Amino acid sequence: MLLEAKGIIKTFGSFRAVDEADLTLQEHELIGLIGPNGAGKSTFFNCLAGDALPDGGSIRFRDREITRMAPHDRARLGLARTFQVPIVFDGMTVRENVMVGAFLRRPHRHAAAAKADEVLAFTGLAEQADQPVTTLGTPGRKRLEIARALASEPTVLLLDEALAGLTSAEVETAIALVRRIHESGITLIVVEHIMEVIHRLTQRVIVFQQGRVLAEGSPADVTADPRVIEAYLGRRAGRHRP
Amino acid sequence: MILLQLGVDGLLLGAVYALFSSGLTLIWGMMNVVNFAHGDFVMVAMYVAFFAFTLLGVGPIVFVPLAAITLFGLGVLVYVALVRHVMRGPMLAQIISTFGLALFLRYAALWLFSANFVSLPDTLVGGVYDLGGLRLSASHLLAGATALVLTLGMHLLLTRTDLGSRMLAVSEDRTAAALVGIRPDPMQALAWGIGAASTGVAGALIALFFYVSPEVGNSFTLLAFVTVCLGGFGSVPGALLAGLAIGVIQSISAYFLGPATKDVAVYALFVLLLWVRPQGLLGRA
Amino acid sequence: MKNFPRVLLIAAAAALVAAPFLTGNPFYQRIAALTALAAISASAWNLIGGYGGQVSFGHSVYFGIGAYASLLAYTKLGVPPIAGAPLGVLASFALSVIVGLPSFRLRGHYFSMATIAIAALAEVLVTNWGFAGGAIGLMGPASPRSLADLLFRSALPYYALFVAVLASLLGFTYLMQRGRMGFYLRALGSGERAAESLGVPIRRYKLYALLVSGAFTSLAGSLYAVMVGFIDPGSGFGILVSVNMVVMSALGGAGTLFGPLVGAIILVPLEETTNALLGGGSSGAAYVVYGAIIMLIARFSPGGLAQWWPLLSGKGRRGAA
Amino acid sequence: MMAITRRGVLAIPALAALPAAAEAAGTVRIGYIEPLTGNAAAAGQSIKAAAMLAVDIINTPHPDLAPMPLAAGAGLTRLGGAKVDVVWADNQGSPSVGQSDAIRLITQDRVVALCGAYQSSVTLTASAVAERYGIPFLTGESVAANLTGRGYKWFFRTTPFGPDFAKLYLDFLADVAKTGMATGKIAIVHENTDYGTSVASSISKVAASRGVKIAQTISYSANGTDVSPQVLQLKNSKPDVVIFISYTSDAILYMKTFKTLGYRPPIVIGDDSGFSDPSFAKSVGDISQGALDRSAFVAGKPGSLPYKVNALFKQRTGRDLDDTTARSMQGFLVMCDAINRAGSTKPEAIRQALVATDLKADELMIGYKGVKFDSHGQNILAYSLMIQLQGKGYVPVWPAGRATAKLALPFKGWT
Repeated sequence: MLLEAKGIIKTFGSFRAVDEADLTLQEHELIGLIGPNGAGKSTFFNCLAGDALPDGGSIRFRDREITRMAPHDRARLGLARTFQVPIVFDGMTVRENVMVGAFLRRPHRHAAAAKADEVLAFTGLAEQADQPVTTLGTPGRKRLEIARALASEPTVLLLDEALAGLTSAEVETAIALVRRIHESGITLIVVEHIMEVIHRLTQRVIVFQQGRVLAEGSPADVTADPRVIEAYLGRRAGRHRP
Repeated sequence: MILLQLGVDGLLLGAVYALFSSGLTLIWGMMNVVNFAHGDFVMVAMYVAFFAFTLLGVGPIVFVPLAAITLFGLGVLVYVALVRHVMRGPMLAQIISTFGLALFLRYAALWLFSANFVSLPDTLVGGVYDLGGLRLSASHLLAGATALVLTLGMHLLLTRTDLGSRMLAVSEDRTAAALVGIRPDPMQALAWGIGAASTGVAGALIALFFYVSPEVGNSFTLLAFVTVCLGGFGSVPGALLAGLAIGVIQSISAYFLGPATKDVAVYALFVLLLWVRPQGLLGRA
Repeated sequence: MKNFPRVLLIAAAAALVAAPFLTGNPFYQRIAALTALAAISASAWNLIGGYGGQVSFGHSVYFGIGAYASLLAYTKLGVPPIAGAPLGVLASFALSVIVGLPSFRLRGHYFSMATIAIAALAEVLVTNWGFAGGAIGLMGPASPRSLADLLFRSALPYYALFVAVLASLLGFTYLMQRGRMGFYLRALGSGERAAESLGVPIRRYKLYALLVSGAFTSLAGSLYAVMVGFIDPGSGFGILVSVNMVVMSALGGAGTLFGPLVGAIILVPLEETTNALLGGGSSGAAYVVYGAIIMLIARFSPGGLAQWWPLLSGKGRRGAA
Repeated sequence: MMAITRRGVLAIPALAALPAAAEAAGTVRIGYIEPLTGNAAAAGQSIKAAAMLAVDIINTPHPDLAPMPLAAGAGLTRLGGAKVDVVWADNQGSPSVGQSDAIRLITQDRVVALCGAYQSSVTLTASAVAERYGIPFLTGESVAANLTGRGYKWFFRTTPFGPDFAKLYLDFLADVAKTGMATGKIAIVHENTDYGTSVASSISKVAASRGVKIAQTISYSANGTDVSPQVLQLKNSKPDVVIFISYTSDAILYMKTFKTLGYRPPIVIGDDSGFSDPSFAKSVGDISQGALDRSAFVAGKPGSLPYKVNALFKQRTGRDLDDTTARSMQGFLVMCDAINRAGSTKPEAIRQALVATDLKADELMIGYKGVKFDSHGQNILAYSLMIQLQGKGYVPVWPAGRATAKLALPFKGWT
């Protein structure tokens, strides 16, 4: 078992955003986390990454208790993430952004720069390496976040809606990139709400609804599950009614 | 008797703190920007009152609204010309922009009006009421009452009116508000205008019993920070309660522990509060 | 030929450093010394305020600590004022840990507000602290007892001393900027959450930066007290002391190697000469101009002059590898 | 920086030629350092106006001011009628800027002597520069006790300072006590910067040496927003005498709060500064009737020297001379007189002339008993009198010999 979360609870005031959710992740898996907006998947994701501290439950990573560990310590252990809205370091070039990630395991400047160039080539950003990061558009920024996370040489990579807001052509390249990352031996958790992407990408899917795990299984099984259909369609239908 | 007098003095003083802090907390709550020039806005309003009286010979009935209008204009101008452009910029630019404004206003006033202390004649609103030994000055009472009315009015504006809910919508999510047809820029300019206008009212009323000088805003800026922090950033009723509390704390500690300790007490309280509860004492997490 | 501008720059810099020795005019020599001194504190501020993005308006506290340390050492222990400088540096370390560390929880505006309040608090406390001369302040030696008192009629010895300190600070900054610490500081300055997710221990790096920044600011305070021979709460802890550091850094370019130095080279002589030329016909005009400069920078060029002249950042060639 | 440096290089030959040129033109340059900007700018500007008047008095004939040295003739008579020229420097209230000013005035403008610098802290650092360069420095206005007693050779002070004021107040109160009024319980209320702190401690020291106990000392910050707790403290302890050492803003605030809280101490003494500021009488004069103040300057009777000088000042500025301005102006006049007596612009000659100064009361535009320096450079004949706010302005009320109005006690405040 690489990563295991048990009975995670996170409340905001009287509202339980995550209500006793569980997750297990094996080495070399690529799993999806889906659910309608407000289902608690992002909050759950933040609990895994360390940006939010759960009010109950426990998280173990590579046989270590990390429930209350700071994000930077999780990163050192090999848990990297990206953000739904990319946070790039203004005032730095693309390469320098990636070097920040690379410095985690390579304290020396030249080694970090070499690692950054390697990752930039891998993610297809080599041409923009010397540009100020402010020149990148949204797809570029999302890609840069992935590159930065990869430069920290993680075991597990958590992608938060890395494909949201992209055109269909951009989605294709992004899917290809995620696949290549997986093939290079990195375990991935992908949060998405586009069912189709999850379908094509993942081996296993966990469906969230109202802070709980509603269903779990292969993409085909899950999409056939009537409860999942209701959760998605029912909500969508409800939204159209005034 | 002394305690009662101290308490009442503290409350009246605190009402004044609340009065000039409510504008700051409004601007803050609306757009998460601190106006480091806040005390200097108060100073500008005080000069408006002073010159309206000395040059035009008008009393508070005229110069209080006049100060409000002037400061409304100043607030909108500052938003349109400065804050709008730096709001989404680097943090350094956001912070130093209003700080630069503070220096600019303060020393421009020094340049134009000289460092001389001036004050409105004591007789303008000069009565003193004696309630069985408890003495209250009319000008303080006027400022205190206005503080109550103004904070209540601002609170109602934000919570009970359409305009208020539009402003709040912009503050919560600019893009979403724009999607439902609220143009964010005019709303935020309006928030600056209203915040500054209430500061204008405060300044003009304070001028009734306080001296006016270019450096006078300095003490107000820090006090407004403390008040806003204690009351919860962005909360108008919170600012009122906090202002009253600080007034009483200052008044009583100055009497029993000596005047030097009163600033120490308030600043130290502020720093500790920030450390322990950065969202403010009455603010939500 | 590619290196031509660089060679030119180095030559110009050397000329600049040497110029005060050549003029023979005591007033210009003093301006040079004051410029170097201002550049030390602005460059020190730049470590945490520029690179680290933590906009402190409370660095006057460090400056005051250094200045008081040297004159307290003189008045209480009878040693030359400069001997108090190490004590000031030690005190600055303590301050960074005790006051700085808890303040690092605060972000953006909140941090700046806390620093303003801390500086105001320090000023009030020192004003009421009889041991340190209270509001009256402390005096240095009236006339030199030995060379160690560092009392000179000419400003040149001070200038040389200040330039040496400045050079070591800029040397440190240069190395830091190229290495992991520089990257981490710039990263946490522009996106704390992202930096943290990449394994940057935020509070620890902020503390590192503050320790160095505070120590050098304290040293600048000590040097000031040695040269001026007097300190009082206003000139040690006053808000304008901090303002000068912020303005110079922001003008030249916060978070760049030479930005604060360039800011100091522009502003100090400007202020001194306008003061000399106008002889005070300009009530407060200097700070009106300061305020306007700050607003213009914030509005049009948040990167300061360095935004227009990348060489200032000290990187020379583009790219980092 | 480059441009300035280049200018500096070019400036050397020009500067070297300067003193000769200056003497040829027949002018003597004196540096004057004052706070022309910043918090104390009002005082600095007023001093500047007075000093410019003094320059006019010296440089052009004023026979009607006859007993005053240098008034009757034109220029410095012993220097071949050379004109006096003042080079102004703004200290911005900062000790460091004051130091820069002194260096610039001495090395750049080649002044032969320095005057100033209002704030005691600035006078301290600026005079240290003068000492290092061997240029005479005279302050007519800074009163901190630590200025004299540094063992300086080149520093002189014409104004009375802390201990003098303390003696004045205690002598005055002892005199009042003879009329049967209680004066035993004294409270000192002082602002907490160098001015308030040093004067308060002088009063306490002198009082202790005479066996008078100070019942209460309240120290406060002048930029505070509210003084009613302090007034309540006073109201509660009921002192016979309250001595204020305050700046303008806080003095105004105290008087307003007295009225609000209905408190009238029997005797109110303000130590110059805030109480002497023209804006004090203008804004709270009508609620501070009977407040006492010290002053070395009183315009006095028509025809007297102070009266005439005051008239000239009023003609120029529309204001009466206040105490601080007059003291500074007198200091400057003493310096000019010494340069004239020296008959030379050599620093050492001027210093010796200063040491030998012996001016009589009738040669002064101010109420000192004369000007004569002790070994520390302090004027031992400096003197002040007590004045009282009666009606629109202050009138001298003590000592009897110099009073023009009757002392009216207790403090009336408002009606």
